[in-house]
Amino acid sequence: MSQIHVKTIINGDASEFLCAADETLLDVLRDRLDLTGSKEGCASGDCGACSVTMDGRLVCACLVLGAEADGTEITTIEGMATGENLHPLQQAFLDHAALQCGICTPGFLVAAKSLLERNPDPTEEETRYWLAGNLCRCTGYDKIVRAVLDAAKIMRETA
Amino acid sequence: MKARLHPNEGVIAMQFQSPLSVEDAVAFLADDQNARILSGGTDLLVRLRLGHIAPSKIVDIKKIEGMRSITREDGGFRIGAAVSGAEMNENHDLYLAWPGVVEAAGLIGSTQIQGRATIVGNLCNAGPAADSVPALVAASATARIAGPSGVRDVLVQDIPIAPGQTSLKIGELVTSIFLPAQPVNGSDAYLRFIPRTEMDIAVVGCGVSLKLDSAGTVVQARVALGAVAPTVLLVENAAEILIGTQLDDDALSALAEASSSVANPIDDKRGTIAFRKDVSGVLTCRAAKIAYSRAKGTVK
Amino acid sequence: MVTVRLWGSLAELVDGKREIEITATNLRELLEGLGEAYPALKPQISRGVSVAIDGRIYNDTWATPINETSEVVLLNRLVGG
Amino acid sequence: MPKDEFTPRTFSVVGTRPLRPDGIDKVTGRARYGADISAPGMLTGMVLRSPHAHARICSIDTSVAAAMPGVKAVITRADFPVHPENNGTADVLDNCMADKKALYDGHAVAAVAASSRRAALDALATIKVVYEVLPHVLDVDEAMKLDAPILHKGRKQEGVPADVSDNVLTRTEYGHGDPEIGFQMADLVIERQFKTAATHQGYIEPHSCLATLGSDGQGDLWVCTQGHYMARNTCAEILGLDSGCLRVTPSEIGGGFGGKTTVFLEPTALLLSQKSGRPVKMTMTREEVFRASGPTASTSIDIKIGMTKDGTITAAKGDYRYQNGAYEAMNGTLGAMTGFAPYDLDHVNTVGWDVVTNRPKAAAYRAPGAPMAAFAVESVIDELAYKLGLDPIEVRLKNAAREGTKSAYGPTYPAIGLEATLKAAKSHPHWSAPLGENQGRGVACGFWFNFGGDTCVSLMVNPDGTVSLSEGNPDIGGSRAAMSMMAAEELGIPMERVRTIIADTAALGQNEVTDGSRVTFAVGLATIKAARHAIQIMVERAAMTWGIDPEAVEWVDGAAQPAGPNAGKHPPMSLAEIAAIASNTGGPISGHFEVNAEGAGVSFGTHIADTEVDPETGAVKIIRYTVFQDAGKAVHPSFVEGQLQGGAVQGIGWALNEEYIYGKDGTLQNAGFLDYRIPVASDLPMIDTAILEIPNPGHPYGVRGVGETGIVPPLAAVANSVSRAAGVRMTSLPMSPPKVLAALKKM
Repeated sequence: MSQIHVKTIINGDASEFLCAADETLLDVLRDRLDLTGSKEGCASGDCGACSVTMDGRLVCACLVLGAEADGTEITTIEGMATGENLHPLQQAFLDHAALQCGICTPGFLVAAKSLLERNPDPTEEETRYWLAGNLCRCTGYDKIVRAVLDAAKIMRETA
Repeated sequence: MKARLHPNEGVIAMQFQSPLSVEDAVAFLADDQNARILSGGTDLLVRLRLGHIAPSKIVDIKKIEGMRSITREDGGFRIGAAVSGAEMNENHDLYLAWPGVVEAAGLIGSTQIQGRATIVGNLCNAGPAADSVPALVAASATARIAGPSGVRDVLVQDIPIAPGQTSLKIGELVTSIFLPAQPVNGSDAYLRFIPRTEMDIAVVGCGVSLKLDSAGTVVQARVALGAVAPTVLLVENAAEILIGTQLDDDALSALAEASSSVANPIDDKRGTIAFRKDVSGVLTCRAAKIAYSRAKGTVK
Repeated sequence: MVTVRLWGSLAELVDGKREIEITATNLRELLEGLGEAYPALKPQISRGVSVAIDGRIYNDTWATPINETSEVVLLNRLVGG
Repeated sequence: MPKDEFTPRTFSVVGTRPLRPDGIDKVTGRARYGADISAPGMLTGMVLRSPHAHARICSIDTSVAAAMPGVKAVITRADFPVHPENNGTADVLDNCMADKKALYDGHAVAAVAASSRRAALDALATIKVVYEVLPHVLDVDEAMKLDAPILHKGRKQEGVPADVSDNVLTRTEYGHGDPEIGFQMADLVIERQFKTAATHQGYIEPHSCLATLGSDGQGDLWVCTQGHYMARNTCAEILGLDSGCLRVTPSEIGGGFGGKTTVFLEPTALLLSQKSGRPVKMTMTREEVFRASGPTASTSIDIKIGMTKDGTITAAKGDYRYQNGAYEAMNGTLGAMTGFAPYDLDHVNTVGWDVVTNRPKAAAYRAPGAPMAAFAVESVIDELAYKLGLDPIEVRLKNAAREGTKSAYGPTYPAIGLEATLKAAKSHPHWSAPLGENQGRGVACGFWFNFGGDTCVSLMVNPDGTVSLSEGNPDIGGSRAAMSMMAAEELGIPMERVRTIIADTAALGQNEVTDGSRVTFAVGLATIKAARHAIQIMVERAAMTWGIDPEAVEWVDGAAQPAGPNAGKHPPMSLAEIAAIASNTGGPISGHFEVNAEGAGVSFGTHIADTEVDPETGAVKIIRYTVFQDAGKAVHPSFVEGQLQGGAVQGIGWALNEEYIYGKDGTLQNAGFLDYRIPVASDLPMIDTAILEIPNPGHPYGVRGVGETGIVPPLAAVANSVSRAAGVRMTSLPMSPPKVLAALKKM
């Protein structure tokens, strides 16, 4: 069984691995690189719990093959805080109690960060449509949207 | 679960190739009917994981020169087979010329799916409810096919022939989609019906492209429906109904009637026959009105 | 003596009586007394019941006091989700 | 037993909104859920599932699979060592691994453990099962007919009439008075039939566990569950183990809502581990979660209510027919008990039926059985109010149950909060806000019992004056924060100095599952008592150092201080000071409390929903939504709001788009999040909440459980809103666009 040698940069660190052709990037992150922050909720791109960015583009890690990641730059939830300083979105989710069970939280945080990088001042509707691919069953989305809008304001003020 | 057993070595491991040229891609595909083309992967990987397909080889076309570019050509646009919906939505000129096609591409899945999914993948997956296909057909788009016997251009509506089946032969792949120049005083629109506001497969989809004269009267019209037949459906008499009108109520009710009657849907987990036929008419009129107001906006 | 109210379908097992008398000063004596006085109720009691005493629901605590004037109502064993 | 009576008081920590102490792990991706850990030598376990809805299993040949490279263990039902006497556990085992018959599409029939997922999948593909396909039944009314295909023989309980099939396991009747008399007194009587589809809890984390079991019966299980003590006891009974030898550690849990209050994979994973001699990880795919975990019942309900012109309900009758999948459950009984619970009725009769069908074994789903019953009852009350030209909230206020009301299910209510929620709703700006075209407003009430159950808490005072609190109930919605707050309130120290963890089954006594909205109530009660126990010890230690009688020492603001005439002048000793000399004054200090908590209060809610219906397509959009619910005392208001918002949105999904869709062949057609449509962020407005605090007499702080009531009113609130917006009464859920458009066209 010949495996594929892949070279990437994950959360700023060089990362090399071998993977089978049918192994997804999510399988690689979780089972080979111990980055279990990205979660598998469906393995069909319908829940967003495995959201990562690849070369700056928000994607589902379960719908990307490990082999496709060769030569790309990946960021996951584990790369969102810098040292002990939480990203404003991470702090806002805590401040607003925007999580209960928390299984969807990593996906929401990565997706919201990607939104604010493109649109620093989103409306509530723009935020809800951008995050429509991230399913949450505990919160009813109210506090999540409030947290993202609040973090956006803080980031605009401190930018 | 299909498991392809090798006589003595257990399951054959799937291969992964990422060719740098169309010729190499064609070569990889030509000798293996179990090979699958990978562009965005948002359909292919779902079916792979569910075990509905067990390809011998995946051919990733994203490293082939030109596959990821949008270029101007004869006043229109040539969109590479690996251009994602998100990239199409970020191309302002493309949106100005063909807002309907760009909208359709932008409706495929969530933001995360938009980052990968391509209109060529959407077309070649040959799903009856594919969002981009009705808009492309209304826009008279063509697909460039490369294969062992060279390159040819085909109307988009001739690609899907049955659910999950295309007219492509072994070793052939679509390398790009060509959108003709948007005629002066012309525009288009795409609408779909889904039960939620996001994340659903279209229950009905409708693409409309119109060209007006300087007085705002329709001179050209194409209407295509999705999810109401095994493949995309052209509403043949739409032109006849709309040409010469300014989308007055009579024209619109005739259009709705034509659209509902040509629709040939099934009952499934997403909608009933009656519902799809009713909503085909409703959506066609709504899309026609948007296309008309956009086209009117461009009248010089 | 304590008056125990049975739910409709349980009453059908004791020839339609919706209220029956039992000598009991706590939950244990009540449950055991019911089974002895009305054997037809034994299957349901062994499957488990909840007992409302003066509006508050008890399941297991044998020592729960019941006095003469308490309102005692038998209920299906309650489960949550 | 002294009552834990509520005594009115003010609070310093309880009622505030501190940050959740376990939050940082969750926002950084460090939190460990069921599938997030692995072990050296670990194998992957996969299950072979029946493709038939109903079939006799004639033979299973696993020989090819067993010989394949990488396959370390293969099991079928024959490998399970024990047949449990307890009916409930026997059903759980049969559901984990079919015996003679496969009872639904997705029912487990075999399992393998192999070195990789790929190897396990390939091995499954070689297992040959010979089935004798039998006729199947999916609909509750069909399953009750005498000629229906029968799943089990001899499971009919006493009181079930002979004119219904053996699929009908229980019939339960509640009520008082004589409705026939009541109907004569009514000016208007409305009788309607309602149908609701089966729905799923929809937790985003699929079931997952990592099991290690030695040949000596010593085992470890890491699992996402709502009750690791339940998992331990059930697995031990199924595998014939001593439960004390099986230690179960709860992972963080990615949502449950009642769906993780039982076991699906765990006994199989443990047995595969024992047979292979290696740890085995099993994780369900999303498709398996839908086909073979525990959705809720689908229902067929008839409601008849009589009302006078001035809005008084004179009589109410309900027949609640629920199918609970292939095994026994009591959703129908609970529906029958809760449907009319909000109302003060002279003449009421309700019958609940629980029926089996060829569908997965129903598990609880947040106030199990109640949302469907409320949909039916609140719809008829809304229609009566509409036709009599009465305000729907006034009608509910006129008939609302209060303290002293004889409830529809029997007991007389103590102090309850329904009236308060209705009055709050009536005076809220939402109720009088203007509505646009094609828009409608619906209101509905809901009720749920709460309960206590076995609960253990240990509270350790560490030498540095910090406190470690161990509880035994998995925390989904922030209960660890609530426990730290209640402990801090009692001990008089800052909440940050109390860390609460969920201990494994070796560290505490038996704990009831996290369900029934019991945790903040029962574990909170135990936390308060454990803290008071620790305080008693610290008071004795302080008295000892001062050489005075402990009776002359009291605990104020986190310190022991002398009190009373002959106590003498001693500066107060803080918790930290007492902790620092603990080893000098007798040894480590900890407080414990173990109880079977009883006397949980009930929780009522009222919801208002505004919707807009597109008359040309039947699409429904939620425009505005407000929840009013009685929490007794909101320990952490943000998390109480979260329960109300989460319950409301699950209810909205249930009302609009969620349903189990089966094909003619009895197989599930939409086993994935693409076509099992739970609400997404762009479907919804903000969900406004109003928390009311009518103290529960049975809790020191007046706390009531709030976790479940939130899902009870929304099915009806949305249905009443859509019915008024569309001008046609919708009696079947979900109100998907095809159904709404068809109803509009029929007008």
